[in-house]
Amino acid sequence: MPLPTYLLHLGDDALVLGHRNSEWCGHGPVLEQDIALTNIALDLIGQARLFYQYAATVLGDGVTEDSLAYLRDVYEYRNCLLVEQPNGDWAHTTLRQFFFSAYQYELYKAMKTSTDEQLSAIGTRSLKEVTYHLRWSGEWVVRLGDGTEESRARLLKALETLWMYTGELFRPAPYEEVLVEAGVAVAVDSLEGSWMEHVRRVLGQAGLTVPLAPAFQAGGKTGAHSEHLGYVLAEMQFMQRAYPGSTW
Amino acid sequence: MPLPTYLLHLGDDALVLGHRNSEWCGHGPVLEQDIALTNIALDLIGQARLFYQYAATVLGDGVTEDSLAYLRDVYEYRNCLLVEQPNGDWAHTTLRQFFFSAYQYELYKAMKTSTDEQLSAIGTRSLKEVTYHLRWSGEWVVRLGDGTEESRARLLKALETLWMYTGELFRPAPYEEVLVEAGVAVAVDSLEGSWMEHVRRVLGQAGLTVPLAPAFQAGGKTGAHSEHLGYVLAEMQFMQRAYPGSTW
Amino acid sequence: MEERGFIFQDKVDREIRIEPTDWMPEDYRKTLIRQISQHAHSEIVGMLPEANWITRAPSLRRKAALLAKVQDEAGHGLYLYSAAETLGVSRDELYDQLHTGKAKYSSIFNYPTLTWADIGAIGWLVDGAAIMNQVPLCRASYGPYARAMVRICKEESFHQRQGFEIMLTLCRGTEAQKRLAQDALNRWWWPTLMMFGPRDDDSPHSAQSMRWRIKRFSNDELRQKFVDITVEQATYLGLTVPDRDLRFDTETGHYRTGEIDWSEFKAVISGNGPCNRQRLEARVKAWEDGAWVREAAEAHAHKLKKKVAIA
Amino acid sequence: MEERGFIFQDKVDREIRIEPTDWMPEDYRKTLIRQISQHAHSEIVGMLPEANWITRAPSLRRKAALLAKVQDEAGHGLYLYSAAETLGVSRDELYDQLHTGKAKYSSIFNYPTLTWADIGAIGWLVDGAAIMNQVPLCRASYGPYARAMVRICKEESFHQRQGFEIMLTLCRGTEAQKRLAQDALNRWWWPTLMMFGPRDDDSPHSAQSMRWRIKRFSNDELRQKFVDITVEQATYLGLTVPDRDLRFDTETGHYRTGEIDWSEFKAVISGNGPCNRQRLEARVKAWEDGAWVREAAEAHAHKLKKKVAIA
Repeated sequence: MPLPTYLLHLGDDALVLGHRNSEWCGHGPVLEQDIALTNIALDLIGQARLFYQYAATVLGDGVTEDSLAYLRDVYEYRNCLLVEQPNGDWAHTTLRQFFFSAYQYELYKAMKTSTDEQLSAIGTRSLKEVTYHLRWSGEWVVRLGDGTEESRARLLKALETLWMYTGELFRPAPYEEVLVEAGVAVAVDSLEGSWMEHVRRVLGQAGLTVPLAPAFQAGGKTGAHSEHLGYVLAEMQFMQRAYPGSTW
Repeated sequence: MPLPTYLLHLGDDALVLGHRNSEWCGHGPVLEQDIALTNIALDLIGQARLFYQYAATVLGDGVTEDSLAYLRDVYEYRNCLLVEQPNGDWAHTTLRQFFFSAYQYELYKAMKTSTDEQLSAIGTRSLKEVTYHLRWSGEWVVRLGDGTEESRARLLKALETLWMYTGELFRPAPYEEVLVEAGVAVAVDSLEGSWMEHVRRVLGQAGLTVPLAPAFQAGGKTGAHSEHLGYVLAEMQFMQRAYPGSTW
Repeated sequence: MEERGFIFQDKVDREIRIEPTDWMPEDYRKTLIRQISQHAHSEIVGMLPEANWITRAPSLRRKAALLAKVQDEAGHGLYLYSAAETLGVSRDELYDQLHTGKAKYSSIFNYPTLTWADIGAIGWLVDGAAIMNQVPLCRASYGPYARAMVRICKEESFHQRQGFEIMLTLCRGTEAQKRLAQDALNRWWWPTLMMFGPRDDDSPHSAQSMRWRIKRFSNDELRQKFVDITVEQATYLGLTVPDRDLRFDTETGHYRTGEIDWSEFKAVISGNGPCNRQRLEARVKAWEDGAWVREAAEAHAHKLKKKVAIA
Repeated sequence: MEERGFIFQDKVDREIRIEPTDWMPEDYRKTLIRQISQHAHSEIVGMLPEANWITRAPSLRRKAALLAKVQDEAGHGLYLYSAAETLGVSRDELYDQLHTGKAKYSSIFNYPTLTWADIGAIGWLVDGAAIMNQVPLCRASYGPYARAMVRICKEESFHQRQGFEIMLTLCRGTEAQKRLAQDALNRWWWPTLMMFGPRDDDSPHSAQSMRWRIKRFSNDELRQKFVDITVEQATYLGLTVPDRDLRFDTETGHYRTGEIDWSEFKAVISGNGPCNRQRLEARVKAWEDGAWVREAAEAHAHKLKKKVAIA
């Protein structure tokens, strides 16, 4: 069933990045930024819930947002590899957020015109949040690129590490291709141009250029993840796995 | 039931330290030492299995070594706090091993004379392994204390961090006290003198002195753990929790 | 006492707020800085035990609520640091006092969160005790402090209800969930009672703070109030308060608890609690790891300013 | 060819072992160093994907077996580095080549282990393929290499049986376990076939290595042998080999596979596999983090020696 799989893909992307960001909570470099990143984590988890709730109604049969989040193993997760990468330092975290928010910005803008009303509504609602995420993370990219020698070196390292994961964002998975024809899913390959333009502009302001290296990593969207996701899930799912069938 | 609880305590100590040591596997500073520490991890996990298997026969009712290891939550674990502390650097890991092996050495020596034949047999068998662990870890303590300025500083930091967890080793829990009277359990308070003598000698060879600070941390033996153990269990128990009732 | 001293105390007595530009006694200022900054530090350090369960919250709804709660605490920290700053001390100075161990924070946060039920217990008990302590501070004589407390108390009571609801859900749940709830109460009960501070006959600073209206009830009064409410809530939940000597005194209409283990209180206060070292290290690490980020932000802001000046 | 060259080749042809002190052609030495060190590095890097599941092994018995297995691989690394050292290269030089990316290791270890079934699949498929490659090396012309391979092959075939048994347990288990097993086969099948190297018509070094008896079968021969055995094992397990073109050729008695995606092979070899960066970083980090440990050990040994000399 392509629709629920697509919804899981969208929800998993948001949940896993929300999880990664939430790992910073209480450990940020500045109190105000701790709050800002927690806010983004909250928005992303909120978006994940919308997609899971929708998927649950489609799937029926007692499926809930929580059974979807907590009772699937790693090979059943459909998030892209970018969002599951470890946080690294502040440069890694903000650059990852920038790459992903720039993608989500285009995604949700296009989703607003989906023939699926619920997706269209989620797109409209989430676009507002993502507009803020994109501004916030873009500002950090510029700040770190333009700041000190150290911050620039760290940002460069983050760029070198993360760039290879950006290509997957624009490679449609089979379940997307089917739904694109039906006007339901966003054709992610059509977003790459605007994304690249935005990225080029912000990296430019940060004094960096878009890497020439191929952005070749892929697989997460069809369940072939990096080794990091398993640890994320072991931690995230512990309670639901250890106390099955409970109400929380 | 004091006997199974005591057996769980002994097994949990060995399993959790074995787990911590196994985290080093593939990441050691020298290939030969990677192998040596993996060996110690293997021995400890082997000891844990002996205690759990014995506990399983006492408890009956379908309990197995694996249900004991994988299906208890953090407040049901009875290991001391020392063994669940994070690995830190090589100085932390080897000093923690030294403190614990020096304790296990005395423990198993005394256990050989337990009126419980199975405990006596486990004590005899495990003492040989621990004799090697104690020598290996003691040699590392001396090597790091006597080595370079950096290694000495790191060892001192480890000593300052870990010392406070050593007192718990010698505080009997209620389930131990009952069994000591019956001649089954080892009276751990009676081991402290020999332990301290050994520790003083080796720290002396390393050019360090026994700290004056109180070794006040306690609670693990009665289920009040540090925040670290929950993460250990979430990771360790994932498969058994996610795929309940399976044969592996 | 000189005249401005009389005027100051007269204002305090008539419940007129003291504002940053008003004259105030040096000791009043110092006491306030100490109290407000301790409170601010408590909010920041207090994020850690709860943040420990964000990634493991048992449902998405609870996860979002917990994230929002910890975020609120960061916000409380901000309000309070700002209030302290109006007294002429910078946030960096206050951080420095925290990181070097000179400043204290509530010792309750030196206890670990072991299970999800601890998140319920913290909301129910710790936030409950905090509210007891804090509601009177909404009328504190120092304006910025009192106003910060009004906002904080509103959010805290929301957190407290949320915590109680987590406990209620556990207690209405499976046997295993009830065990988690009881285990959490067992571990948090006594440390929470200690949150109200030493017994009145062992609490030297109180009289002056009462005169300055930055304290309005004694430690024992507040503790008693907390016990009276909380014991009944525990009964409602079906949990057993871990105190064999606990009994209802029909004469006074109050619950009498057994003796608090003050040696534990002193040990934790003086650095030997279960997590003192861990908490401080976490804060120091966040601060030190963030140094290059703050420097970069400053350098960038400086460059921007120069560009604007040139243009 | 000069005389000692003839003598050398004659020995090789007569299956007499070449030993470290014997004369040997410089190219033979270089080829051996490259081949043995690549193999040693593969053992060491190969520890990482499997070590990734030690802390999550689903039973204590499996956990102990996996720990022992990864430890064996470290041991294989040691044998092989020692064999390489007899050719006049130090372990530190070889490490340096690995850490700087100059030396290669088997590209199979650039794939991630996602589930427990991958541990079974690695044992069954990867160790199975390794044995196909390695058994002939037990008769390699260079003595120390051949002797190391004898020990290694014995342990590898134990590992291979263990891996197959993990798969068998999964396939005889629940539906969810079977799904794990099939998913693992889907991901590991093609990369394992690539372990035998390029097709014969695209494998330039082979002829010389055959003449030197450090290679005895062509890549395609070994690959075919592996496919023939493994397809039948997959059938026994009840798993489907992820190759729609796979068919049994009744004329030749061999299984014919579909076309291998050599572009993936080249990408992984040249650094763009799923885990190349991660694997190398893990090794470099272990080495760099261990620098102070090795220095301390050396300093202590040096002091001890001085003490002994004085006494």
